[in-house]
Amino acid sequence: MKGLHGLIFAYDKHLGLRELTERRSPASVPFCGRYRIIDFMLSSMVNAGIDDVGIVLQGNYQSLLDHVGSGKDWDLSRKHGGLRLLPPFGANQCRGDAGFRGRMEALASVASYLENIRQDHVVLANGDMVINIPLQKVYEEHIRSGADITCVCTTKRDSCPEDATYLMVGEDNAVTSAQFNVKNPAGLRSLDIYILSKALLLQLVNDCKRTADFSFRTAVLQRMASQLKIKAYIWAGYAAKIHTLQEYYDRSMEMMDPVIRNELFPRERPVYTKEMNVSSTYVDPDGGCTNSLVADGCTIEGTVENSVLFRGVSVAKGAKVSNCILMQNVTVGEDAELSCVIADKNVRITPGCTLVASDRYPMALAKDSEV
Amino acid sequence: MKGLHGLIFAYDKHLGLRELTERRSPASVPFCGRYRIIDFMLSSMVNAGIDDVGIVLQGNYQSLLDHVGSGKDWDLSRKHGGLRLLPPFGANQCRGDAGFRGRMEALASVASYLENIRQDHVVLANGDMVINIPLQKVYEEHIRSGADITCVCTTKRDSCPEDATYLMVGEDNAVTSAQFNVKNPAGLRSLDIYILSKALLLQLVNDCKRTADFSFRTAVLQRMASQLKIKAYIWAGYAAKIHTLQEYYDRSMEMMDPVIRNELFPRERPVYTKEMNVSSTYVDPDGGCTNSLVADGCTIEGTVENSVLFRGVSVAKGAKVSNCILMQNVTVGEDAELSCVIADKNVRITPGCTLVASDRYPMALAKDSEV
Amino acid sequence: MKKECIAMLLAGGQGSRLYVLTSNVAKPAVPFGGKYRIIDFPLSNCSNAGIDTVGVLTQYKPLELNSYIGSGQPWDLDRSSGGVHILPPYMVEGDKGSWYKGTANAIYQNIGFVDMYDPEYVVVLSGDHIYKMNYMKMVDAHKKAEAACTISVLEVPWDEASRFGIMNVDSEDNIVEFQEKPKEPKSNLASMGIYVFTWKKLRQYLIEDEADPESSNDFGKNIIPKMLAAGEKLIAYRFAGYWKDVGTLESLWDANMDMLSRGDLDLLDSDWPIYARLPDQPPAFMGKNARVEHSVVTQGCDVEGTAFNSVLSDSVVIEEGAEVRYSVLMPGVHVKRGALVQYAILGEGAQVGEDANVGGDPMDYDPDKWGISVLGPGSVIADKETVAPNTMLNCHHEEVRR
Amino acid sequence: MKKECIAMLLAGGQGSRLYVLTSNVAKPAVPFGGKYRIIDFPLSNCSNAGIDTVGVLTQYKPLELNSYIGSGQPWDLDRSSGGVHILPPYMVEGDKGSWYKGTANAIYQNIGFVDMYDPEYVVVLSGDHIYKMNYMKMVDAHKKAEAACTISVLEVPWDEASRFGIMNVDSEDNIVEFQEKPKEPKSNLASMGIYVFTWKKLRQYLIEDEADPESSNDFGKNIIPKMLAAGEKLIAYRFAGYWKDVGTLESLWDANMDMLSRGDLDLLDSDWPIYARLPDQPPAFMGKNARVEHSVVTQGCDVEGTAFNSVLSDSVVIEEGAEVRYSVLMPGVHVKRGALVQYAILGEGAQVGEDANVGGDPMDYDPDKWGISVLGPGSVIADKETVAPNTMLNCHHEEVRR
Repeated sequence: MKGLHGLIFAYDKHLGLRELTERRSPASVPFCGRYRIIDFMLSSMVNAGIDDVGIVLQGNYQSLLDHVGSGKDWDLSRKHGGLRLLPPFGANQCRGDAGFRGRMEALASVASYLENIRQDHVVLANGDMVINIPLQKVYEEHIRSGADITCVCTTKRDSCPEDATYLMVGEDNAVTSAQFNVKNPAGLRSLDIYILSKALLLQLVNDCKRTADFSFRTAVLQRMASQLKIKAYIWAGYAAKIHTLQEYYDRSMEMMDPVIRNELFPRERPVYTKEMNVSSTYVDPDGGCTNSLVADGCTIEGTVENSVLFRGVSVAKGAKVSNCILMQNVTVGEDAELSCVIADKNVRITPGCTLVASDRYPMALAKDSEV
Repeated sequence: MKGLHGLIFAYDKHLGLRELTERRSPASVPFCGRYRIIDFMLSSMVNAGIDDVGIVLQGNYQSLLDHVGSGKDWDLSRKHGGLRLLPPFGANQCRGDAGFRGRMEALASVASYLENIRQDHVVLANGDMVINIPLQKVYEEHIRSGADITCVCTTKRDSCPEDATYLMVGEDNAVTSAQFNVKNPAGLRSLDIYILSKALLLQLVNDCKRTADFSFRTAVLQRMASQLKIKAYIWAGYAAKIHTLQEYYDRSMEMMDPVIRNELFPRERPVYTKEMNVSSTYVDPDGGCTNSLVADGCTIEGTVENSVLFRGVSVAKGAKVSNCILMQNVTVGEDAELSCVIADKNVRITPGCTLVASDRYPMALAKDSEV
Repeated sequence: MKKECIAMLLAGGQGSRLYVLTSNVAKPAVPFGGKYRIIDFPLSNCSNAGIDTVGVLTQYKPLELNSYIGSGQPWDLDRSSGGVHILPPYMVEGDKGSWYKGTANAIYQNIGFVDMYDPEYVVVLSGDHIYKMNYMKMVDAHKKAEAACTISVLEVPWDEASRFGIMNVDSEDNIVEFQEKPKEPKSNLASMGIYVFTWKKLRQYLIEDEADPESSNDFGKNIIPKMLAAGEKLIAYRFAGYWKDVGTLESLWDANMDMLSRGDLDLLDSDWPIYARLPDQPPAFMGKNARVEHSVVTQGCDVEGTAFNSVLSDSVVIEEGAEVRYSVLMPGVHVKRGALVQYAILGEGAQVGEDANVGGDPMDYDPDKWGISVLGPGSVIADKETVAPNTMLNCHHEEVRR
Repeated sequence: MKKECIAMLLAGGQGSRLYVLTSNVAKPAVPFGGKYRIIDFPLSNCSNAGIDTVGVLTQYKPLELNSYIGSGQPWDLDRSSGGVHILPPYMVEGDKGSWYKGTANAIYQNIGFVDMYDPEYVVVLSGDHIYKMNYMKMVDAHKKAEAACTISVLEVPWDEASRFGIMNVDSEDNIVEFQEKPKEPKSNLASMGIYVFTWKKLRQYLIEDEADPESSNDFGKNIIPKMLAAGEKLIAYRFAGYWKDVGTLESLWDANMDMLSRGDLDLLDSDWPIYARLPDQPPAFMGKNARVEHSVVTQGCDVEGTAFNSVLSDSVVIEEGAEVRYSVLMPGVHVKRGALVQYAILGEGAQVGEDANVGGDPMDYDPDKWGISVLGPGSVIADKETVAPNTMLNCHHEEVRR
C-alpha cells in the first residue's frame, strides 16, 4: 500500500518541566488553551492523510491514554489500522521499566508491529513537539528526491542547543554529517522527524540489534551517513520543543502573537483534540478579558489579561488574573490576585489569595492542589 | 446515570496453560475457532447494554491490546466512555511490575478511574471465563432484591476446587459465609462476577487500603459478610474457567456438543470478536471435514475430523488432522498427520510430518513455531 | 437486533417561519447558543438517556443536516447496532413513492425501519425545541401506567394557553380531552410535542389513519384524537424545566438571550452534556481593547471590539471599534471596524462592512415599526450601509418580508 | 473539508432483472459469495484505495441498504470528515423535488454534496459489479494524461463485443468514439461503467445536460457523447483482472461459481481485503456425516448433509441426508432432511422442506426448458414438494416469469 505510516515517540522525560510532568509525559502536557502537545504531531499526521499511527509509550502514560482514548477525536478509530498504542515491552518484559536506550531500542521492542505496517513508508516523530507541518509535502519531496531518509530541519536556533542534533548539508540538501552535544552548533537543527521506507526501517532496527547501538543519531545519522542518501527538508514554520517551565511559559505567551498563531493554526490544517462538550465562555458584566486566549466553558466574572485560560476555568468577581496560564477547571476565588502563575488542572485558588511571581520565574501549581 | 459499568480483570496468570500464555494473558487465549476468551465477558456486558467497560491489565498485555484495538468490534468505541484500558499503575509506579496482591489492590490502582464512573452500579468480572450470561437479568435481580452485593454462582463443580470460592447461602439466597482453599467444597461455587453500587465499591477499596487486605474474598466476602447484604444469583448455564492445557483441550472439544454450543451462542446474545475479513472456508473435492468446528478463511484439501480450525488454517492434500485444535493461520503440509495437537497461531507443519499425541495428554506447539 | 426503545425525530419541516435562516438548511440545523445546532438538543437528550437508536425523518434540504449528523460520532450515536439514521422518503415498488404528508405519515412510511428493531416503545420527538430532558424517565412513567401513549406537558401561563395544544386531564393525569389552540382552555397543560407510544398500538393506529382519506396524517390532529376516541389510555407526563420552541425568529432570538442569563438552561452541567459537532479551532482570542459583557464567546472567535449581551458563535470576528449589542452572531460572522450591530440575528458567514449600521435599539423606535433585524447566511453589508430595524435581507441582499 | 478525490456510487437501480431477489432489497444489497453483498466490492475498493469519501446514490428500497451500510464501520468509512453517505433524492424549495431521472441526473441533484468536498476528481462507480480494482491508479493515469474523463475498459471477446458499450481508441488510448451495443464493433474494449472525471469539467457538463430537454440524463448515452463531441480529452484505462456484471440471475449464479474456483477472483488476498458486515456467529459446524466438496462454507453454518459445488452463506443449515449441488444458498437458508437442491439460487431465509426437490441437472433436461431455479427470500417449500428447473417463486409461493 502506498503512503505513510506514522510513529510517534511519546516516552521522553523532560525533568525541567517539573510539576507539569509529575503525572504525565511531556507529550501530554496541556498547551495553548485546549490542546495536549501530542495533538500537534497527531494532527499533522492526520492532515497528511495518514491512516495508521502507532504511539510508542513508556511510563506515566495513563494521562496520554486517557487523552487519546479510542482515537475518535483524530478520526483514527478504525477497524483496521487507525491509532495503536504501543506500551513498553508489551510483548516481553526483558527490561522492565528501565527506559529505552534509544529510539532504535524503542523500535526494536515493537518489531512485530513494524513488520505488519501496511504502508510502504514510515514517518518517525516525537510527541513533544509543537508544530503543524504538512507532512504530505515532506513525503512528496522524499519520493521526488529519491532519498533513503528525509530529515526535517530548521534553520532557527533552539534554547537548548546541547539537546539537539545538527546536520551539515552539501549540495541539494544532502546531509554530509551529524553532530550533537555541541555548545555552538553549526548547520541545520534536526526536528527529529524522519521519513524512510518500511524496508529500510526494518533493516536499520535489525542492524542496531546486532551492534547494540540504539541511538538513531549515532547508529543511523552518523554511522550510516556515507552509505545512505540522507536529505534534509527545511521547515521554515513554527516548531517548538519545550524543555523547561520557563520555556513552557514563554512559548505559551508567544501564542498571543497572531502571526505565530496563524502559523500554528492554518485553516487548511486544523489541530484536533479531545472534545470536552462544554458550552461557550461567558463574560459577566463585571468581568473583563483582554489580550488573552480563552477556551470554551469558562466563566469570567473578574478581570483577565495577557493570559491563557483552558476549558472550564472560572474567575470569580473581583479576582485579577494577569500573565497567567490556568489549565482545565482551575477556579480562582473572589478577589484573588494571580500574576505569572502556571496553574495545572483542577487547581483551586481560594478567595482573596494573592500569588505574584515574575515572568522571568513563573510559579507552577501542581495538579489538584489548593492554594 | 442509571445502569451498569463493567470492569474486567485481565491480568491473572495460569501457569498451567504453558505455551498458550507464553506471550499472552489467559484472557486473550484463542478459543472456539474465532474468539479470545475475553470476548465472552465483553460480549455479555455489551449485550446487557453496558456502555462503558474498563479492562484492568498487567503484564503480557500487548496481545490483548491488539485484540481489542479501538473497541469497535464490540461497539465500544465511543467519544465518551466506551472501552478503557487500565494498565498497571499507569498513574504512578510504586510497585512496578510486581503483580497485584488482590482484586482490591488492582482496583485501588485505578481509583481515579473508579471515581469518574458515570453509572451508579458496577459489575466486576474476570476476563478468563468462558460464559455468555444475561447480565441485565442479574442487574435487575440485584435491584429487586435490594442486596448490597450480588454474586453470580453455579451449582456445578469445577475441576480445580482449590482455586475457587464457595459460598454458603441461607434463605432467599443470602450468603452466610465464604470459604476457599478447600478440598471438598460445599455450597455454591462463585463465578467471581459481582454487582455492587459504585459508592460501595469506592468505600470498600478505601477500607482495603487501610487494612492492607487486598483480597476481595477475604476482605469483602468473608470479613464484611455480616455487615453487608450479600446475595447469590444462581447461573445454570455454561461457565468454564480454563486453568490447564488439558482443560483447554477438553473444553474446546466440548464445543462439538450442540447443546453446549447453543448455551454459549444463543441467537439473542451474540459473541462479538475482532473481525478478520477473510472469505468463506473452501473445501476441495479431495478434502473432507467431519465433526469439526471450522472458522472462515480455511482451505481444506486434506481430511479433518473432530477438530477445531481457527481462521485462515490450511490443510494440504493428503494431510490428516484429527482431534486437533489449529489456531489462526496454521498451515499443515501435504501428507502430514496430526492427532491430539494444539497448534498455536502461525504454526507451520512441514509436509509429511507426523505428530500423534493422546487426548489425555495433548501436545501444544508454541506460536510461530515450525515442525 | 431488538431494542426496548427507539426514538423517531421529526426533522422534516421547512421551518418557513425562520425565513432566510432556513433558505439553505433545514430548521434543525440552524445554529443556537454559540456552539450548538437545534438538533443537538434532542440528539444529546437521546444519547444521555441511553436511547442509542434514532431515526431522523427529513426531506427538506437534508444535505447540511446529513453532513452535520454524519455517522453520529459527536453524540456517541455511531453504533454498529442502532445509531442515528437519516430517513428520507423513498421509492416503493412500481416507481411510486411520496413525500411525507404529515408527522404521522412520516412515521408510517418508516414502519419498516422501526420494525427492524422490534421495539416495545417509540419516543417521537420534534427537531425544533431547546430543552434538556431524560426521555427514559418518561418511558418509565409510560411503562408503569401501562399507557398506549404518554404526552409530555408543560404548565403554561393561563393567558398563553390558547396558543398551544392543551391537554385536559383527570386527577391521575389521564388525558381526557385534547384541544388544539382552544379559545377557552380548560387547562394550562400544553403539549410539548414529545410522545411515548407503545409501538404495537401506534403501528395499528398509523395503518388505520393512513387508510383514512380524510385524515391529514398528523399526530396532534389525527392520531391522538383517534386514540382518545377509542378509549386508549393516554397519560400526561409533567415536565418542569426549560423548554422553548424556536420556530420563529423572535423565539430563536429570545432563547439565545435566555441562554445568556444561564438560569433555567444550564449548559455547563457535566451530568447532562449537550454534544455538538464543531470545527476544530484554537481558543477565542480577546484583543488588547476587547470589551465583552454579559456575552458568550466561542473557540475560533477573534474579538478586538465590543460585545454586549450577545452570543458569539465559533469563528466570529469583531474588529477593533466595532460594537455588537443584543445580537446573535452565527458561526463565521465578521463585523468590521466601526460597524454597529444591534438587536439582530446574523446568519452564518454574514459580513458587516466598516462603519455599517445593522438594526436598532427598541428605545429609539416606534414599537410598531421596531423588530429584530436578520441577515441571511452569507449576506454582505457594504461599508457604511444601514440596515434598519425589522429588516430581513437574504444572501442576494434582497429584502424578505415577514 | 477539501478532498482531492471522492467517489459517487450509483446504487439506485431497481435491479429488476434479479426479479424476486430484489423484491425487498436494492440490487447492491444482494448477497454474494457466502460472506458479501455486491456493494462490498466497490466500497472495499474505495477503502483500500484510500478514497475515504463515498456518496451512495439510492432511491429504491434503501432501508436494507441503509442499515447494511450503517455508519460505514466495516469498510472503515465511518469518518468524521468524509465517510460514506447515503444520498436519496430530496425536496427543493417550494415543495418540489424529483426522483433521479438517470445516472447523470443523480449526480446532478447532488452537486451540492460534491461541492462540499471541493474535489479535483470524482470517481463514478456502479453498484452491480464484482471486481477488485485500485481506483487511485486510474486517477493517477487520469492526472498524468490531464484528461477530462477516464473510462475503465476491459478487452472482451470480439463476438460478445456487441453486447457492451464499446470504446474506439487511437494508438495512445485516447477515446475517439463511443458506441452503445454496436452491431459491428470496431474495437473490443468494453466500458466497465467506471469513470474518473475532473470535477470542474463534469460539473459543467451536468448543468448543460440538465438544461437539455431531449437528454435522458445518462452518462453513457448523453454525457460521454457530449464530451467527445466537444473535443474533450477522454482516455481509456485498461483493466485486466476479474470483472463481472451480476445484473441477471444467470450472471449472479455464474459469478458465484467463478468464486468457487478461486482463480481470477482471489478473496483471500490480505493486501486487498473485501470487507463485509456479517452477523456474529460461531464457526461453521460440520457434522459426523457431512460431505462438502468444492464448496465454501461460512460461519454459523451447520452442515450435516452434503454440499457439492455450492456456496453456503452464513447461518445456512443442511440437515442430514439433504443434498445441495451447484447452488447458491444465501444467508439463513435451511434445507431439511432428504431434500435435494440442484442448480438453484435460494434467497435469504428460504426453507426447503423434507424430501423436497428444487431445480434439476441440465444433463437431464431439454436445454430449451432448463434453467436455474430461484427461490425468493423467505420462500417456504413444503415437504416433498417439487420445484422444477427454470422456475422462480416469490415469498408468497407464486411463480414469477422471467
